[in-house]
Amino acid sequence: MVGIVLISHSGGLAAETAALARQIGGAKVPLAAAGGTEDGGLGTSPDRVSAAVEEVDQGDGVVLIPDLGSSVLTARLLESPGRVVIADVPFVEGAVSAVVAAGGGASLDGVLAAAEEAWHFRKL
Amino acid sequence: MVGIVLISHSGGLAAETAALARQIGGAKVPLAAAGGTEDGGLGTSPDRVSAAVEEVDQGDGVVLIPDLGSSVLTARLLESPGRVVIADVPFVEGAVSAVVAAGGGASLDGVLAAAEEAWHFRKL
Amino acid sequence: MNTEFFAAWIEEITSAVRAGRDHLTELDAAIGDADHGTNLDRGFTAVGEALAAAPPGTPGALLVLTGTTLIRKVGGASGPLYGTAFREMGKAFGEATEISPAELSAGVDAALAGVRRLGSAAEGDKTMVDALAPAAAALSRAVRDGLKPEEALEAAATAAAGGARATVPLQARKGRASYLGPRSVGHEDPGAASTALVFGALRAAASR
Amino acid sequence: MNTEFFAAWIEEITSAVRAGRDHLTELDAAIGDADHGTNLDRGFTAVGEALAAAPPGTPGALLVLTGTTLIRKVGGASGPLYGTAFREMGKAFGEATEISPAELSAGVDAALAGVRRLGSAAEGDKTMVDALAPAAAALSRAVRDGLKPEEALEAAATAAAGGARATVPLQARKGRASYLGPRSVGHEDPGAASTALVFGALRAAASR
Ligand SMILES: Nc1ncnc2c1ncn2[C@@H]1O[C@H](COP(=O)(O)OP(=O)(O)O)[C@@H](O)[C@H]1O
Ligand SMILES: Nc1ncnc2c1ncn2[C@@H]1O[C@H](COP(=O)(O)OP(=O)(O)O)[C@@H](O)[C@H]1O
Ligand SMILES: [Mg+2]
Ligand SMILES: [Mg+2]
Ligand SMILES: [Mg+2]
Ligand SMILES: [Mg+2]
Repeated sequence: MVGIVLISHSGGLAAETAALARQIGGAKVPLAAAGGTEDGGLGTSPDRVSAAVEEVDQGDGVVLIPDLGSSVLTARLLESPGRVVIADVPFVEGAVSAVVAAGGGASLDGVLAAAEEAWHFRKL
Repeated sequence: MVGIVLISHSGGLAAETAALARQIGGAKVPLAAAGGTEDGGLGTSPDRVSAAVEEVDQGDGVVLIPDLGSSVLTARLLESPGRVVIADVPFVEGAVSAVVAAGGGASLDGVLAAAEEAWHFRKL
Repeated sequence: MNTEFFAAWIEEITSAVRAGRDHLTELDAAIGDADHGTNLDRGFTAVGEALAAAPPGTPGALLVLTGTTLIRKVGGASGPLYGTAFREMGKAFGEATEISPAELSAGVDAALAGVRRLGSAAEGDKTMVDALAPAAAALSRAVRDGLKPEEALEAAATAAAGGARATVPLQARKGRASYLGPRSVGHEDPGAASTALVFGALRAAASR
Repeated sequence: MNTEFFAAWIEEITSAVRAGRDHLTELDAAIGDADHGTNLDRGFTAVGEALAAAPPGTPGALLVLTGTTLIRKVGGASGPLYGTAFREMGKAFGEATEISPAELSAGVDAALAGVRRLGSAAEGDKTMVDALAPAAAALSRAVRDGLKPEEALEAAATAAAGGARATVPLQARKGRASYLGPRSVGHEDPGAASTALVFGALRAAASR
C-alpha cells in the first residue's frame, strides 16, 4: 500500500488531520503525521519527516503532503522521483482524498491524482 | 473587523488551524475555533458554532470556514446573507488567507474573496 | 392525526433507532465514520426528554421541537438534515391540531424540500434523499388516489425501504462518503436506511 | 582560502547571527512568524558543536557538514534553504584543500542555484534570493576583473546588503510571507537580511 506523510508546522495540526483522514479513509493505510520541531515547537524537523517516510514505506511509494512554508521545503529535500513524491494539494482535503485512495489500493500515481482532485471538490 | 469561525469535526483540528492562522495573520483578528461535539467527540455542535459566531461578531460580518460533511451543514444552518457567510475553501489554506485579509481590515466580501484565492495558490 | 399521533410516531422512531442503532452504525462504518446509529440514538433520546419536559400542544409545535433538538444534539450531518426535515414539516402544519392525510403529505414534501435545500443532494447521490424522495412521492400519490391512511403510510414506508436498498449500487456524491468515490459503491447509505426506519415508524404509529 | 578560513567564516556568521538575532526575529515578526533569528541562532550553535565534535579536513567537507546540520536543526524554511546553499557550495569545492577566489565564486553560484531549485523563488519574490543573487553576481564580476580577494568579498557583501534593503518595497511571492499579499510590502525580508550578515561575515573572515 502507498504510504502517506502529513507534514505541518504544527504537530497538532498534522496529528489531527491524520486522525480525521484515518477515520474516513480506513485504519489500515500506512499514514504518519510529522509536524512541529523536535522540541515540540512550531516548525519542521527533517529528521522527523524522514523517520516518518521510513515508517510508512511498504515499498509501494510514499506521498508527502505539506501544509505551507518550511513543510514544503522539507518535503522537497526528501523527494525521490517514483518513490517519494510531493502532493501539492489542500492540506486537510487532500489528505482525506489521498488516504482514501491509498486504502483502496491505488498506485503511487493514483494516490497523487486522487489527492489533486481535492482542488476541484466544492463543499456547498 | 470581520470575524472568522473555523468549523471542524475535530476540536483539535479547528484549534490547531486557528493557532497557525493566527500566527501568520496576526493576533488581533476575532477568530474562533468550533470543532467537535459538546462532549469532546468527533462531530459538530451547532450550539458551539453559534456561540463562536456571537463571540467573533464585531458588527462587520462573520465568515464561516467548514472542513467537511456535518461542518458544512452546520454552517449552512447559520448562514445569514450579508452578515454570516460561508467560505467554500480549503480548510487550512483558506483559513490563513481569510485571517490575513481580516487582519488587514478587508470587508466581508474582501475576506471571502481572499479565502477563495486559496484554491488558486500552488505550493511548489 | 392529532398531537398524540405525532408523539406516538416519535416514540416509534426512538424505539426503531434504538433497536437498529448497531446496524446503522455498521452501515456507516463501511462508507462513513461509524456513528450514524449512535448519533440518532443520542438525538432521539434528547428529543424524548425535551418533549417530556415541555409537552407541545400541537403537531406543528411537537415536530418543530423535535427538529430543533435533533439539530442541537445529533452531532453528525444527519442532525441538521433530520432537524430541518422535522422543523419544516412542523412549520407546514402551522397551528392546526388535527392533520389530514393531504396535510401530512404536504408536510413530508416540505421536509424533503428542506433537506434538499440544506444538503444540495439530488436523488441518486446516495443520501437520505434517496429514501425520502420516493416516500414523499408514494404518499402523495396514495392520498391523491384516496387510499386509506394506513394504506397510504404503508406505501410510503415501502417506498422508503426500496429507496434505501436502491442506494447500494450508487456512488456517493454528497457528504463525507463522497470522499470515498468508487469505494462507496456496494454499501447501503446509512441515512437512507434510517429514513426507511422513520417511515416504518409512521406506519407503526398509525396501526397502534 | 583553506579549511581554517572557512571555519573562521562560520564563526563570524555565528557571532553575527547571535548579535543580530533579535533584529532578524523582529523583521520576521512583521511578515512571518517571528522566529528567523532564533532559528538561525539555534542552527549555527548546532553547527559549532558539530564542527568541534568532528573537525572536517577540507573546506568542502566543512561546508557540507555545516549545511547538513542547518537542515536538521533550524526548524524553519531557512533551514533547508541555507542548508542546501552550504551543501552545494561544499560539494562544488570537492576535495580541494585550498580554494581560489574563482572557485569561491563558483561555489556561491552553486549555492544560489541550489536555493533557487529548492525554493523556486525568482529575484523580486522578496526572499533570501534577493540578497544572494546580487552577491553572487558581484563576486563573479569582481573576480573576473581581477580585484584583490578582500575587495571582491567587500563587493559581494555590499551587494548582499543592498539586495536585502531593496526587498522592503517588494510584495512576497514565496514562503509563508506570500500569504500576506500586499501586507508584506514595506518590510525587509528576514532571510535577505540574514544573507547580508552571511556575506558580511565572509568579508570579516578575510580581514582577520
Ligand atoms: N449533503 C447531504 N444531503 C443529504 N444527506 C446527507 C448529506 N450529507 C450526509 N447526508 C446523510 O447523512 C448520513 C450520515 O449521517 P451521520 O453519520 O449521522 O453524519 P456524519 O456523516 O457527519 O458522521 C449519510 O448516510 C447521508 O444519508
Ligand atoms: N521558497 C523560498 N525561496 C527562497 N527563500 C525562502 C523561501 N521561503 C522562505 N524563504 C526565506 O526564508 C525566510 C524565513 O525563514 P524562517 O523564518 O527561518 O522560516 P519560517 O518562514 O519557516 O519561519 C524568509 O524571510 C525568506 O527569505
Ligand atoms: Mg457518520
Ligand atoms: Mg460523524
Ligand atoms: Mg519565520
Ligand atoms: Mg517558523
